[in-house]
Amino acid sequence: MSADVATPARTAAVPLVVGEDIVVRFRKRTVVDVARIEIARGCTYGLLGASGAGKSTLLRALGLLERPTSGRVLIDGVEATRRDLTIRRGIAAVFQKPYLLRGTVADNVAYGLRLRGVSGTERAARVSEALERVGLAGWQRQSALTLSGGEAQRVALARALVLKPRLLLLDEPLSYMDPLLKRGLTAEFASILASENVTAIYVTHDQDEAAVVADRIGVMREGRIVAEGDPDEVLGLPEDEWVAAFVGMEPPLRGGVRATSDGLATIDVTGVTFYATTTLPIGTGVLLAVRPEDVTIYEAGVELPLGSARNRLDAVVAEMRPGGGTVQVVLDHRGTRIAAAVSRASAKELDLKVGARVVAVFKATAVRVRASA
Amino acid sequence: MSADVATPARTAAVPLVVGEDIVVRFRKRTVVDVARIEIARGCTYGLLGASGAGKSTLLRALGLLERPTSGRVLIDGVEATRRDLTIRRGIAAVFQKPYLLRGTVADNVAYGLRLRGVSGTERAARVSEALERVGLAGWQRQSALTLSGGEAQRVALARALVLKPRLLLLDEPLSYMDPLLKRGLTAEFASILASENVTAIYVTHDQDEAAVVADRIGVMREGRIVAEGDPDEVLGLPEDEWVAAFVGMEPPLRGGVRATSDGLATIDVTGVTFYATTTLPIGTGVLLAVRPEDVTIYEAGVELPLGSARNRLDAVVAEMRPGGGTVQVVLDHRGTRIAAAVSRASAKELDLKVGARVVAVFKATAVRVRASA
Amino acid sequence: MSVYITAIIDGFRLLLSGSQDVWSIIELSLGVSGSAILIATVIGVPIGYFLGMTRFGGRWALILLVNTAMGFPPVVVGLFVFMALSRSGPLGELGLLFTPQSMLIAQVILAAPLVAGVTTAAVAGVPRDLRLQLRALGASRVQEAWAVLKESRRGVLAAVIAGFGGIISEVGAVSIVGGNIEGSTRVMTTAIMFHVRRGEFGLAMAWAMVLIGIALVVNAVLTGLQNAGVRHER
Amino acid sequence: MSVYITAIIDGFRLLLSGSQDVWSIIELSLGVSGSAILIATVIGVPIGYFLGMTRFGGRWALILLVNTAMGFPPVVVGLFVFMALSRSGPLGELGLLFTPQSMLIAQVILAAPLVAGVTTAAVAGVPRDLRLQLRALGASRVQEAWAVLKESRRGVLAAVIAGFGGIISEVGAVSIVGGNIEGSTRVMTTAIMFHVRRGEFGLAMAWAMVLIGIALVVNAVLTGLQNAGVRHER
Repeated sequence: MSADVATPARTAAVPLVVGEDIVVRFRKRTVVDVARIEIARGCTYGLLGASGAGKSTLLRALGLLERPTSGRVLIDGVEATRRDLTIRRGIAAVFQKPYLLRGTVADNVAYGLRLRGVSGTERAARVSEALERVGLAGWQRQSALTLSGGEAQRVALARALVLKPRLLLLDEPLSYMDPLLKRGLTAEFASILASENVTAIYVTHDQDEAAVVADRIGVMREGRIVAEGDPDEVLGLPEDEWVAAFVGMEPPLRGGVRATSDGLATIDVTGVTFYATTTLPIGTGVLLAVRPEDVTIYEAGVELPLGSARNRLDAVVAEMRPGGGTVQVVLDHRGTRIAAAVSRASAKELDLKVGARVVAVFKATAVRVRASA
Repeated sequence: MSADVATPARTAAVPLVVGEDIVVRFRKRTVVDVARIEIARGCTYGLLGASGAGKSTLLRALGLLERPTSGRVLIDGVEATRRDLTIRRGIAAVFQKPYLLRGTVADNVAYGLRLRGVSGTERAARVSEALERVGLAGWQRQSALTLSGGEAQRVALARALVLKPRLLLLDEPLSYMDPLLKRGLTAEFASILASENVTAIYVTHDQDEAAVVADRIGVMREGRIVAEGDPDEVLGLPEDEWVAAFVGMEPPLRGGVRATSDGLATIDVTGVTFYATTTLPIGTGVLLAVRPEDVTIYEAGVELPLGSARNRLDAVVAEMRPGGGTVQVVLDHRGTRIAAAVSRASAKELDLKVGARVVAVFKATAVRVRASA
Repeated sequence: MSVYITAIIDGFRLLLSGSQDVWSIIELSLGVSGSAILIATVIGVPIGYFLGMTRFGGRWALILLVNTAMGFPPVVVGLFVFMALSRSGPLGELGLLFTPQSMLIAQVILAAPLVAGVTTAAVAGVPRDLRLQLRALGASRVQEAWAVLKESRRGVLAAVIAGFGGIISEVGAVSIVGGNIEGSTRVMTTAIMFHVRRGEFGLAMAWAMVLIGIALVVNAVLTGLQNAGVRHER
Repeated sequence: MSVYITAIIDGFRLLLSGSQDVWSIIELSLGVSGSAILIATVIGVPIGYFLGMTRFGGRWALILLVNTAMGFPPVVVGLFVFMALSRSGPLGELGLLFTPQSMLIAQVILAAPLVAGVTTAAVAGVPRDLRLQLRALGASRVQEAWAVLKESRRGVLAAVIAGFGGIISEVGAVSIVGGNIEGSTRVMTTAIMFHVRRGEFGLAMAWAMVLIGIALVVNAVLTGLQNAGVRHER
């Protein structure tokens, strides 16, 4: 997402942050147990998981805010702890609550600079620049305690950005916001993070937020990272059944590549044929999945429109899970299950109900495929 | 949603709850100012709005938990206040936090029955029945303090349902839950509310939750109800611009019915033609909107598939708002704007970006139309 | 340090000897302060509950009054009670001055505001949403009040125990109104003052050890009550 | 009620007459207790900060010790200080018994644990997340400590003020170690006891009014500190 200005060599060399064998215990309970985690330079790493999964605890360990029970954190390849003030001063954070201090907006944004002994004139210039970046240009003299929640969180972001941190920690920075505000701020934060070219760890329990913000996603469950990869991979083809449920999908299907031609593969899943765009060779065992948003449903027996949608599957509606604007329809074809997201209007028009016979249609490009282990 | 067993006459006669001129002020600030609100028997009324909109305050006033600064609440057509214990005992509530008391699950569920002096044997029978209904059959002797968040909130629901309330108040009962748990419990709560045939007021800031649970939705903003109606109406064709943004849509378009035939109307919107299924007569001024989920995007100039999608609109991508699995694409056709929800895979394949020329396709049945005032 | 060791040994010896004098003074102390805290509880808890739970016009004035009474110097309370009970005072005819009853009165006046004040805070600390939940389950006003009081019982208990610890250790008021008369109004604190002045450290130490014991128990109970904080989250 | 009215009028007359006797006793009270609370603050705040902020093995034992010291009956503190300063005591050679210095020592011992204990609570009450936020903005340990202390300044101030109100009203310890010697160690509380006993209500009332005034100010300041609670939400 962000264009890294570092040379490829340096980028390839060492990730900015590496956590090794990070274990955190509270009162004998293991809260975090992660063998290895790497945060690449210029990348926003999304730590996704339910509350209590250990996301924030891992974040605090990686950000040198709290010492883990055991394990080590390498910043730039060098082991670092809470005591290394110089290294720590390259790290800044935004938490759930903005925790603004009494005083003006400028006082708050300048706080970290003052801790570092930055001179008054430089402070003023950098504060003004940071406020501009978060869309609060000219707000310097406003009292911090009169701000709305969204404004306060922007000030908190400015307070972190003004330090030009090498690593930015974001711990559910938007979870207290209303949906409307949150939607706007998520996009805004994502664009700021991308343009700042900062390395960031972004903790959230909201997969939509993670999808928008992160370049890479790690899913945590009970202290462990149970899935990791590109957002498309993790959210589009989760291997783990629990992760699949967490991101709102059916578990992935297992099959084998039967034929290939021109990048289009024919994949056999227990007798059912799927078409997918992949260069995996014939005979490869694969996992595959289709995002519900990519599946369209038609009445059984209807004359299907022409088009590039290669996959057509006769199926029976096994389950209907109403969501907001869409209904998640689980389809079953002799035991092979995929889900489709159907708008409420379509569901009504098609008179969808459990047991109804339908045709599911989706493109070959929508089928995500990965060689199985 | 719920099948009302009352005779139509009684149902039509008086709504179960009526609030008239409800005003609530805290320290001179007007928190609620609602001229009239009616909750029909057997219906789940969803109060939707941002935090601080006054939803919970209105709920507490209608539920006789707190006296409004002015205005009256009629239950069954009779004015009632906090002092009318008999009427109040026909009302039960579930709040954000379960607030379970020390003791077993059974102690907690039985609490309201004990307050009413219900005998021990009847208590036990009703507690067991209520626990079964919330999926916790046999959990009676478990300590209430050892439950998980989801279990505790089910107990709180059982504690309310066991009282067989005429009116059930639900104040963001799922807002502390994780997305995964929340998705499951929303559907569960909706089906329990529907099968219980209870009248309910359900406060939430989450439109998806409201869409799943409610038979009728009122949107609150700054103490006022700014939109009210069926979920399809409110979430599918919001008149108010703010409400439209709140439910994630573009503002509705204004047009006029130019021709009709067989229930299919041709509607003119500043020179652009829309096809919609409506029986409104020729000449009617209308508001119309299309849910983003119902709009499909194709490359400009591509041969379009056959099908029932009547509406085809050449447009330019004006804005892209990445969401979780989908991207919200705002399309512009000479100033007429509609939004489309496109899956991330499609957006990538179509190489969508601001300024790209595309064709938007949607069915006549997906166009929601209402006569404008 | 030998002065301390000698005194402590003497003190233990006196306590263990079962000397009538030493134990009758302890008995009187416990009796007067125990009765006083009971009466103060009966007076203070309802007042505190009322102040903590209800909203009315003069509420803040009343809370200020209770707080002021809590902060009143005990010698001043002693002075006022003494004046009331003195021959020329409004209650002089009762002839209570220099009797255990006069000490009881002074201690009730000292402890009741404390009990009321802490009860107010404890009751006001019960989350509003919990009260709403009780109300929404059909609790009548009396049932709601009872449940709130049950929820805040730790705070109330803490107030009662702290109050007891305070008045049994107090010396200004009881010595003024009691007069430290041997065999009648000499309690542990006044006895300590009396014997220290005469250099009888063993006797003073005997009562000091009992007082320290009471202070330790009070402190332990208060710490326990704080740590086992009420959980409303579930 | 006439006994009160007469005493109050007499008290006012004495205070306003500028009688050297009355005001010198008030001066001594304020001087001793003021110095004592200053010293207690210097001792107590760092201890309290240390106990509230850091986590180490014996921490709970130390907190228990401070709490126990807070709950110590003043007469017992008076007894211990008296024994230390008495001719046969370890510090007897200093000849401090029955001097203002002896009262100062007793009051420091009474107030320091209170200041330390309340500071501990105040410092521990600063939200952990706020400390994390300070740390995450690059605060060094010293900068973090300073910011935490600034955030909890209300609690610390409350401890200091409450401590002052407590020791200036206290009579047991000062009368034991000071001895209530006119012109030397007679403070307001011991003077009240002395004059009440002799039926000189006007004199007693003069100091009582000053003490009440101090109690009112202390109470008002404490209430003010509580109501203007720190807001961390934003």
